[in-house]
This record gives sequence, C-alpha cells and structure tokens, in this order.
Amino acid sequence: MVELTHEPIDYTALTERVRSTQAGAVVLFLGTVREMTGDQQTLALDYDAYPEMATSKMEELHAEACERWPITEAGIIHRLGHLELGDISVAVAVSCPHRVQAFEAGRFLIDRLKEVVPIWKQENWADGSTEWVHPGVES
Amino acid sequence: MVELTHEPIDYTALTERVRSTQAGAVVLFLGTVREMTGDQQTLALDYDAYPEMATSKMEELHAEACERWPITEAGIIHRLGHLELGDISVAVAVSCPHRVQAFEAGRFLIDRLKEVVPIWKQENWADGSTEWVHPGVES
Amino acid sequence: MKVVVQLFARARELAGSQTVTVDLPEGSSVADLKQSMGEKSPDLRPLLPQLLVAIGTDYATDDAQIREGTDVACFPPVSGG
Amino acid sequence: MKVVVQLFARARELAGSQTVTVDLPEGSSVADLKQSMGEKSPDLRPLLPQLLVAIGTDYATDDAQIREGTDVACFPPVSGG
Repeated sequence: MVELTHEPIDYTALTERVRSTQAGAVVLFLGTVREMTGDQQTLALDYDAYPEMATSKMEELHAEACERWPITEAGIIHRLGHLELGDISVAVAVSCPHRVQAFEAGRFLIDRLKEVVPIWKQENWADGSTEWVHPGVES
Repeated sequence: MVELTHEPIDYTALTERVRSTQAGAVVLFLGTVREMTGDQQTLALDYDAYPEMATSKMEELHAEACERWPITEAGIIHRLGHLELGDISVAVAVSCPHRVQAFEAGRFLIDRLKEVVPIWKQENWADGSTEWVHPGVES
Repeated sequence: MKVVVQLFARARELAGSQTVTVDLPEGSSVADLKQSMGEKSPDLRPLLPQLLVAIGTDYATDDAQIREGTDVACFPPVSGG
Repeated sequence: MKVVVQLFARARELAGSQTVTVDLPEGSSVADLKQSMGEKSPDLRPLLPQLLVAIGTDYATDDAQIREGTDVACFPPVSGG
C-alpha cells in the first residue's frame, strides 16, 4: 500500500494495517519536521511532488522490498503541502516474520524513497527566507 | 522511559512520547505473537519476568543507547502475562535527529533486550503442550 | 515536435512557470531537450547539469529518445522523506 | 549462611517451587551455589550448565562471591522480546 496525502498521517492506522499473526516483528519509521539543521532554524516545510511518478516509484520500491525480504505487509505514506515543526512527513511500516528482516526492509524503503521518489521539500527558515532542498545542488 | 506491564501496550502513546521537534526520525519496533515457527503452530504465549532485574537491565540499555547515539527520547515497554496471537509483546521507540541513528539505536535496544533482560516466554503449542523457550537449551 | 515539459520545485521557481514548451526534431534525445530548455528558459541554465528528466514515470538518461506525446518532466534532485 | 535463590521459567518448573534454599559456607562462589542447588534439587541438574545467576540485579560469573543477605536468582537463558 502506498499513498500520497495532504492530511496528517495516521501512523496508528498504518501500523494496524501491517500487523499480522504471520509476523513477529513490525518496524515503523516516521520522518518528522525537525527544528534545527546545524545552526539554521526551520519554521515549517512545504512538500511538493510529481504525484503520478511519486506513486509509481513508491509502488516499485514496495515491490522490490517484497522481493528481497519475506514481507508480510508493508505500507508507505508521504504527506504533501505545508508542515509545521514536529509534523510527520513520511511513514513507512513493515511487518515480517523476524525482526532483522523488518529492520532491513524498513531501512531500505526510507533510504530509497529519499533517493528516487520525486518529492521535494522547501525550507521556511526562521529568517523569513525560503529554499528548495536539492541534494548536490548549490543554493 | 522503561516499563513492564500486564496490560496491552499502547504504542501510539509511546510514539507520541518520543516525538519531538528536535528529532527528524522516529523508529518504532513492535514484537508481536507470531503463529508459525517453522512447522510448529503457536496458540498463545505466556511471558514471565524477574521484574526488578528486568527493569534495571532495561534502564541500563536505555542509558547505554543514549551514550552511543544522540537520542532525543527513547522508551521500552514489555508486556507480561498471557498473550494471544498478534498481540504486542514489546515496543521500542526511539527518536533522533537523523534516521540512521534512530534505526541503529532501535535495533540495538531490541537486540540487547533479547540477550540480557530476564524475561522468558512459554509457548502454548497447538498440540496442547507448553514449553519454556530458552535459547541454547535442549527442551 | 512540440514537447511540454513539466517542471517541479526549484526548476519551476527558476523558470517562473509550471511548464516549458520546446520544439524538437523527431529523434531528439534527453540531452537535446535539456539544451533546448536552457535556450528557451535561460534562468534554468545553472540547474541544467543536475536536472533529472523523467519520461512517463521513469528516469531517463541523456541518450534516451523523446517521443511525441509522452509525458516529460524535469526537476532537480529529490528531497522527500 | 542460608541463601534463598529465586527461580524463574523452566528452572522454577523443574524445581517445582519458586525458590530453593541452600546452606553455604561464608565465602562461597556462584559455582559452589550451583553445585549445592543441584544437590538440593536434583531435577535442576540437567539445566545447571546453562543456568544464569544474578546477584542483586546483575549477572554474576562463576567465581563471584555470594554474600549473606543479597538477592540471588537463577534462571535459564532469556527469551523476551
């Protein structure tokens, strides 16, 4: 299950969705809006996406994880729009028979999501400026 | 925060407790009662503990994790007593500035918990027999 | 052929619009597309070396061919999560 | 000195009681304790090699000394989580 949403992420619903009597382990990862990045203070973040491609890439990652690990259930939800400090931007939940599998698959999904899924965040810095975050690109 | 409880684990409350605007990542691990172990079918599990020592060891692990990783907040709850299929036996939640730290610390806490915290589970097999699980001991 | 390229994030901001339309000969590659985009929208030039191109919902390499009627998008490195 | 040893899990099941009380000379070690427990409660013997001993809330090695009045517990390898 993969989803883009403009609403707050209900990670409890996501977790309940992946829980199973076939699984002994559930790993949930939440990305949350952090205030400090080095010395710079964030007030808020805005997330934008290329929705069709983002959904397609998330489905590919889901399928790839299911090939590599014996996943019982997995789900990925990414929020878009304006997020305040502490808000949840992304939730990844994986259930597997054993914990090592669940940790590895969860880590894979969030690592790869950050590399290939076309979603971008714009910083709203405390000094009033805004800045799109693009790894490897000088701002 | 560490806790032993005979009640169902409220992992949402635990997760909310570790969320923070200082953290960009939360990792939650849930151990759940799995039905199949190889060909053997579990009906239920009973967990017993040496409570004073279990609490003390969980606190030591918490402190050790906080020394090794820049943990914002962490919590460990282990349930005791009779658990049905799918029930949550343990929940570990960690928040950190960055995700690699949160995954590593979460993994460390559950791995070490399973090695050193004096808690034991008794299988209730589908054939009606019961069996204490003790790694490395012939049953 | 006319190719309407969707832009996202800083690429959209620099270009000042959600799309850039370029005119390309049949058989043009992604590299040709990027060059045309730089000519059409000079503000995009500093970003061109890092710009990623998607054809449909897949990433395309510089030598991939652009076909008429497929969705094309351009954007800088992603930062979701 | 009299040492009341708390038992858990299969150790409790084999011994058929929550505690085993053994009489040890002052200065006895954890190894001495285990041997006495095997004599007092023969059903525990098959488990003795894997039995872990805690003094207070810490694991104790075979050469650790048992002191009067401290909490002592014995149990097989843990399986929580």
